[in-house]
Amino acid sequence: MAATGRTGRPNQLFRNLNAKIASIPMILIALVVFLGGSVWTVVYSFTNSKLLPRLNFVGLDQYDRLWASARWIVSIQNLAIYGILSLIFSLVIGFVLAALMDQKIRFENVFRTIFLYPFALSFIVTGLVWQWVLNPEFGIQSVVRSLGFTDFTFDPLYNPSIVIYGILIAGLWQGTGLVMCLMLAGLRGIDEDIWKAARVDGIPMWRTYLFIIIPMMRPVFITTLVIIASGIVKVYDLVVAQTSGGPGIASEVPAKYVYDYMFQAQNLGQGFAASTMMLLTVAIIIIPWAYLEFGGKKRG
Amino acid sequence: TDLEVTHWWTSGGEAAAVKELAKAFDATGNKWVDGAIAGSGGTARPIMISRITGGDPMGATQFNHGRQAQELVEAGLMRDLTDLATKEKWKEVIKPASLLDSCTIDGKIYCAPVNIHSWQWLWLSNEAFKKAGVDVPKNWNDFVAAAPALKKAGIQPLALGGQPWQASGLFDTLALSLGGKDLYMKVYKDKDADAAGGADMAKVFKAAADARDMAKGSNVQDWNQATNLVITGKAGGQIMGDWAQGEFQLAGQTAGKDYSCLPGLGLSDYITTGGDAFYFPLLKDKEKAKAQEVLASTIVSPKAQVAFNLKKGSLPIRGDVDLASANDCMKKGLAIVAKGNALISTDQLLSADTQKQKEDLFSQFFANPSMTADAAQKRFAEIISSAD
Amino acid sequence: MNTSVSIRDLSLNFGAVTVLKDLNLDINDGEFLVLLGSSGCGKSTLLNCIAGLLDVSEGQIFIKGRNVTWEEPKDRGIGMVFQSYALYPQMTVEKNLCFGLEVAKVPKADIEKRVARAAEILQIGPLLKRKPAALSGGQRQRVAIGRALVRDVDVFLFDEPLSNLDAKLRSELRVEIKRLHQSLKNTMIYVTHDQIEALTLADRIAIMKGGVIQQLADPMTIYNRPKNLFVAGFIGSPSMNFFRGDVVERGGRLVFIVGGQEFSLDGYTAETPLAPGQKVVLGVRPEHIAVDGDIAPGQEAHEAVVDIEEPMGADNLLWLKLAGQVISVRIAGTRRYAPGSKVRLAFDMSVASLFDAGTEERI
Amino acid sequence: MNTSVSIRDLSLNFGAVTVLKDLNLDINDGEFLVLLGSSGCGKSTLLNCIAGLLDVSEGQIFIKGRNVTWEEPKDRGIGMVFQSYALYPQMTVEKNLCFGLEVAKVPKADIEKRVARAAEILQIGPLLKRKPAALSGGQRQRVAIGRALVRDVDVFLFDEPLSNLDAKLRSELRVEIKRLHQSLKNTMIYVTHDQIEALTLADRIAIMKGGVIQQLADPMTIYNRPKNLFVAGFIGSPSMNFFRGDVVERGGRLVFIVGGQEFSLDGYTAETPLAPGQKVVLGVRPEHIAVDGDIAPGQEAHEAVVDIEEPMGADNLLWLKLAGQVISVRIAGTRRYAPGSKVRLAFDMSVASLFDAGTEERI
Amino acid sequence: MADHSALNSVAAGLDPAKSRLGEGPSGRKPKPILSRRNIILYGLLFVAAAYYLLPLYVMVVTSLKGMPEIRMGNIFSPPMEITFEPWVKAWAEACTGLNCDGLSRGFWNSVRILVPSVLVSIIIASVSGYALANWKFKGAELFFSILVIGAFIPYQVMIYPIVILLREIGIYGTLTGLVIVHTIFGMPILTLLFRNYFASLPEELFKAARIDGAGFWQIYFRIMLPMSLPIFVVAMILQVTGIWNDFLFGVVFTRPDTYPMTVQLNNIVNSVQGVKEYNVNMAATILTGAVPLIVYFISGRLFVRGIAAGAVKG
Ligand SMILES: Nc1ncnc2c1ncn2[C@@H]1O[C@H](COP(=O)(O)OP(=O)(O)OP(=O)(O)O)[C@@H](O)[C@H]1O
Ligand SMILES: Nc1ncnc2c1ncn2[C@@H]1O[C@H](COP(=O)(O)OP(=O)(O)OP(=O)(O)O)[C@@H](O)[C@H]1O
Ligand SMILES: [Mg+2]
Ligand SMILES: [Mg+2]
Repeated sequence: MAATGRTGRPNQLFRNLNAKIASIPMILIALVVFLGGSVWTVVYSFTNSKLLPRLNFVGLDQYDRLWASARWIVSIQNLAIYGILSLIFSLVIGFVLAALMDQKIRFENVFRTIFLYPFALSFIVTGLVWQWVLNPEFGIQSVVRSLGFTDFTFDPLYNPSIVIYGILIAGLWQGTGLVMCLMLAGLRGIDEDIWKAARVDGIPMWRTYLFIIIPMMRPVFITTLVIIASGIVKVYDLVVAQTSGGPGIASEVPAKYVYDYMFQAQNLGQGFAASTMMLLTVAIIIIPWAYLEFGGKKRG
Repeated sequence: TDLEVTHWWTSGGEAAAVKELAKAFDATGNKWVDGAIAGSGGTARPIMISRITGGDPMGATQFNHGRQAQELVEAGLMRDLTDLATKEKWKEVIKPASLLDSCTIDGKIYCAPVNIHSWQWLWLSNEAFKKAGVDVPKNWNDFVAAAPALKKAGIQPLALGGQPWQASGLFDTLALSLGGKDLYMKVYKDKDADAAGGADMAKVFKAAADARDMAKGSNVQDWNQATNLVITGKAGGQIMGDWAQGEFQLAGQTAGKDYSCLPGLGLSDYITTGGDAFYFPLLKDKEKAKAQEVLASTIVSPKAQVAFNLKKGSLPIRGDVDLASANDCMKKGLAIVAKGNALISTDQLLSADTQKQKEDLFSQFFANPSMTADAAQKRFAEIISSAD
Repeated sequence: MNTSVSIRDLSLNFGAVTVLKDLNLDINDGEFLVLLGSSGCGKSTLLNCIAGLLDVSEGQIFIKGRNVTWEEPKDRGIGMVFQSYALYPQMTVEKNLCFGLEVAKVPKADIEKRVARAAEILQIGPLLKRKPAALSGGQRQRVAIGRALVRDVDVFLFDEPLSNLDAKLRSELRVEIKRLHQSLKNTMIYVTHDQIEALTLADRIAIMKGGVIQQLADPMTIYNRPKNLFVAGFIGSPSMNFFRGDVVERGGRLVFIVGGQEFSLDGYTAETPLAPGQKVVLGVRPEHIAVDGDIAPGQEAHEAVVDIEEPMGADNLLWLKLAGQVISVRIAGTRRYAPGSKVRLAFDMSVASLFDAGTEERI
Repeated sequence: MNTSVSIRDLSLNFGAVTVLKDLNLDINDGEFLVLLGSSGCGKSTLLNCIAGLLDVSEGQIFIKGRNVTWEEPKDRGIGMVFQSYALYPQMTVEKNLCFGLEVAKVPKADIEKRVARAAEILQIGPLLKRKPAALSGGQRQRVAIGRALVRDVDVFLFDEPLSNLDAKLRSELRVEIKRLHQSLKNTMIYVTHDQIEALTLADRIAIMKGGVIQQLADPMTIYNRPKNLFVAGFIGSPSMNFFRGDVVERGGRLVFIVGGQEFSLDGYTAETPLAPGQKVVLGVRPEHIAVDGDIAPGQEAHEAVVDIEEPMGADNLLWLKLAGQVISVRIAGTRRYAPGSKVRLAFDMSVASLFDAGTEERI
Repeated sequence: MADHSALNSVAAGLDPAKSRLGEGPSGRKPKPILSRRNIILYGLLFVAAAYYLLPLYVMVVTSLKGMPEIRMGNIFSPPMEITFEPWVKAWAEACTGLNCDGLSRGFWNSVRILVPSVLVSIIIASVSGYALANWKFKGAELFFSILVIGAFIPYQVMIYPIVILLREIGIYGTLTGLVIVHTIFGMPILTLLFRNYFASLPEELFKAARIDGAGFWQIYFRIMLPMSLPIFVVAMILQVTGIWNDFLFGVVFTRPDTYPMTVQLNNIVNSVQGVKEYNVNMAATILTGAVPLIVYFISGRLFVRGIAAGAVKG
């Protein structure tokens, strides 16, 4: 056979050159901003940088101080409470709403819009509105009291021991619509034959949801979990708008700690140490997931 | 030339005062581009700093006196005003001298002070006490004693906003007014942890715990909302800096008649003098640089000083201006300053980092009745021992 | 024989669309009835009505003589097997089989017995601990059948159970289902659009089109004596060859003329009398056309040209040009013809079909 | 004859998995080659390598003598038709046909001419202005073929083009593709797992398993003389009947013994000499077993019991119990047997296959 | 049941010749509108809807009241006297410092920020997603994984490095800089969406186009884009709401004359002059939320569809 044409394997770098060129922004963002930025942050967390970053290493001092700080501990606890409850309630409420919506109801569009519209509003707006609704002098408490229940007390934003639940109420209000949407999409993706099979088997509806449908929606739950979780870690605006971390430090969260110490206390090193702790937590949760999702199984 | 000026003066009295500065500056043929950022210095400062370090500096910016801008200066990002200051003899006119000292780094002057603020004031609503049927207190102790009567009358004894710096400021005020000058200097200037944990300080903490009880139930966030409670007679009093004056004034109230003010909480003859100053980032644009100089000189000028400080309720930075139109309260303050009883404020003595930790501590302390004075004092001593 | 399932005047509309119309059907006890029709003709809809998964718009459904029109699926004594298997993916095979029984609070021992029996019948014993994802398509379908089996139902409903399987598995499972029916003797209603399945499995086939049953009869009748043109064309692969032509009298005998060629109708037994001049369609299946050597002596023969041939191993399919159209003829796989070669062929009129060109009904 | 496509030592790995291994294949100019194999054996992968849609791991590909191993798909002179049609849904049929030509900047007039020709060949003229969504499956596939046609390529690649169609359409389009090949005389490489398609369309069939070609030969050879047990079992529906037994000498002649029954091997022409004591597998196709009346006088016959029968219209498939196993036998559709009845049967050894039980290669 | 069958037999009696109907129920199973199932179902839905609507109601009602009425108490009671004063004030008169032009200025700034940011971020993310889904190359998944993990990094952590980065490039404080920042933080989730969506399109379509000779960009523009409306709608909605609602970047990366609406909102709400003007705050809040809300109301249906296509098929 006459060997005309190219014989050798061409340089791999130049195959699909266009694709690689088009991916440059993504690669730059991933490497320079996300990876570079994170590494930069971690490195500077070992320094005593104040207002401006300085490479003056002090070992683990910033971390020692961080973990000795009552506010950081409270922040972590709050994040844990808020995170766990927010996950549970978002998933439960989102799923229940989606299940209700999936019953071939009338006015589905109207209900869906109602559940989803808060998602269009920023946390700042959400925080302001709920601050208003939960205000004991004007809001729910005063209304209920004016109805004659004078002992009624509902002032989550002014009670340090339950303030985080006040924030949770607002957070759920804002976010469950999206969860419902995701769940609904997942429900609609389930083979209708499964429902029929369950009906023929005489399995009641709630059991079908619980034992058959929910396990089948695992991928949707995972996607949703990731989306909610990424929001939880970042929760900041909501707290700032609703309580500014108060009363006292009762509703502080890690992201706010980072921001306050970096900029208000002008102690970058401390802020970076706190960010590094957050990064570490996120990494511990996310990397195994990302590995399973994107690295482990090869797509066709 | 347009010059963008950033600051966080957005309450009623503050905005009115800023307007005077702007007017004065505009009169020089330049234009004041207002860059107000609402939500107190805590919100505004990060933005200002980001912009300066990010290479997009404004023409001038407000900072508190003291150490907030120190690193920016050290990094060579700020403009040196020494020439102007020498020309206009700032060293001589600006009183007390500590104000200019905190603008001075390595012998160079980097900021133009605008006003003097003192924290140690107790503002009282005359109407509230009338309603409660007690005399208007003459000092903090009277006030504490009157609290039950106020409560009975359905009046909040002490108004305190939720912002952390208010709690922290209240405590510092108690420390100076109840603990005295020496204790104040030992703790805040010398960072003496033993003093901070000592018996004298314990008394202050005890008083803070009382204040906490009196403040319970004031569900407001901003300082001026708290002031408003006093203005409207819903609260008996508020410990707040002299800037609260501006709010009373704006509400059309008269000192002595509608409200009373007690510098040093009526117990002590010392106040601290902190305040605001304008810093001028280094700009490339020659025109703007010139305008910066004009602004600096405008700020320090007697006319602007009078106009501004009357509106703001703070004291002017120069001793050579005539404040005939000042009201009772301001005059009390001026008298103390004139006596030389002005101390350096905590803003200048402590780093922002320490201040922040203090704020965290006291906002927690004031919001959380279950935190004992002892525990708070222990933590306070820790903060002071590691302060810089 | 008793009727097991009885459908009376059944109609079903989706909004304005009528999918089933005045449908009547009686299925005998133990019968294997196949619903056959092209996609969208309403087979699944009918099955779902019987199962109670769809509410009927009009009419009644009786199972074992009981009016079940408004009853819940689980109370109807039916089991159903779906094309997509519809196994519960996160449960083991065993759990899939038990789940319905557990919910119905059948005693444990009883459940075990039934599962064991089903596992034995379907030979899925070794798979019981696996999850559906770890099963092949055929195994999954067997489990799906098992799920119906354990419920001890009177009537089995199959909705294209084998469509998702490849040809080999399909023919294997077909045999198994047939065997299952022979041993269980349950009533089975089986939807498919695969005619091989229909022909091999059915006791009777109901051919549907547009929500109406076209013909209901046993496979051989359907195959050999289709009631109308639709049924004739639908059944058989390759399709029956159709010739549109006229009946003409030639010397006292009736012949069929198309494209100038004449075919004697002597062997044909008409159900309604034929008249000369009638426009008709003649249908002859590919295997009912004899070629060259197969032609019996004396049989009327015509000449045709080979267009293409399709060898299929056992058989060889010839596409011939005759009377201006292409027809298919099935011959043994060993006999080969080159395209363009000439062949002689003869129709076996005794098994041919004649339809009225207008009404398309069998004559 | 010239080779049109030539594959040399081709290997392809996905990560650690080797999908194709040292594959060699020469396809002649104008040949219709079918790649046949079960799911996942690497057929599509091979086709994608030829098309340039996958980078090979090792080896070379030549088309028309040119090494195209690293060329872009568009430069290889190939056209490809996919199982899912892969029509651009937002473009009209016409636009679908033109797209490749427009991209290649072919002059407008030329494009029109070529589209018109393709439309004529494939009879899709009236559909040109429609969008794919408005077409039936068969029409879509025709358009997909047209898209390859307009590009005037040397080699057509088909990846299971008919799998998504129903049985009827499938057989129609099969004939059309055959006709297309006869008129265009292009090289065509056709992937399928439907053996009927393979047998009817191919000039040669390559049977693949696990990325290796098992046998490459013309359909009749593959059908009648399968090279190994896999090919034998893979081709033919229902499958060839296999008997695992021994070769034994009886009176100087070799016979095959299974389950106590003896079958004379006289008629079998072995490729390698048979030896007594050898363990072998005997394979006989269902249509090579004569039943009752079909048995030639004097032919060796055995008795069997009918298990079930599957009437399929033209044929009737009998499942019989013989020598302890169930075998299938194909008889004419008109002959029926009740389950349980006894039949006599005889194997046609001249077309049977014998495999070594160990190597599974043909003997 | 009994009376139904009675009814049916009457109905059957009308046409005895045709009907073969037997005893018992016939025809459509009656479904009372007030069945227990419906009561529970709609009951739950209405309760949930009330929870979601309550804040909106409070916002609207409050924004239409005068301050005296608000001080009197009940936030839920409808306004006795409707006034649009707060709206006018919020839009055009509210003060921050010396600037008393309310939200109006911020609105146009927001638009100026929004349009390029949405366009650029969607373009870059969709091309990246397309490259990831269809033109796999070595390392692509690694970069993508980093990107996705990046979605979890609190913004605060990244602000400082980005300030430095933009300063080094010299675009800090410009619109370009802000657009880049929005693009960066929109990347992870958008790329994920686009990648999943493009991966869910039949791969054969892409192969067919390659055989037809179309290159990277031709396939993107002529084949993929026209098929991707739903996912573009989702991306558009997410970005419009995200960018419009952004506060942190708006405040850090702009200057006062280009402050977006959220920053103005924050300024207005936090510039308490005397008493908190809740009605103005609420009007400002509604005005600020209006743009994303309108986008949702208009394209919500496509949003759900796109979510199904892009997010759930992970
Ligand atoms: N829920 C529904 N709403 C509206 N029309 C429907 C619905 N379900 C089915 N149809 C219509 O009813 C007709 C019959 O559908 P059915 O599923 O019974 O067909 P089928 O014979 O089972 O077809 P296939 O062989 O494809 O399964 C179709 O035309 C279909 O479009
Ligand atoms: N992108 C991929 N990554 C990893 N493995 C793959 C990939 N594509 C295909 N495979 C594997 O390669 C093998 C061959 O796949 P291929 O698609 O060629 O099979 P096929 O013969 O075409 O099957 P089918 O008849 O189902 O189309 C399969 O085992 C498959 O799992
Ligand atoms: Mg169906
Ligand atoms: Mg394939």
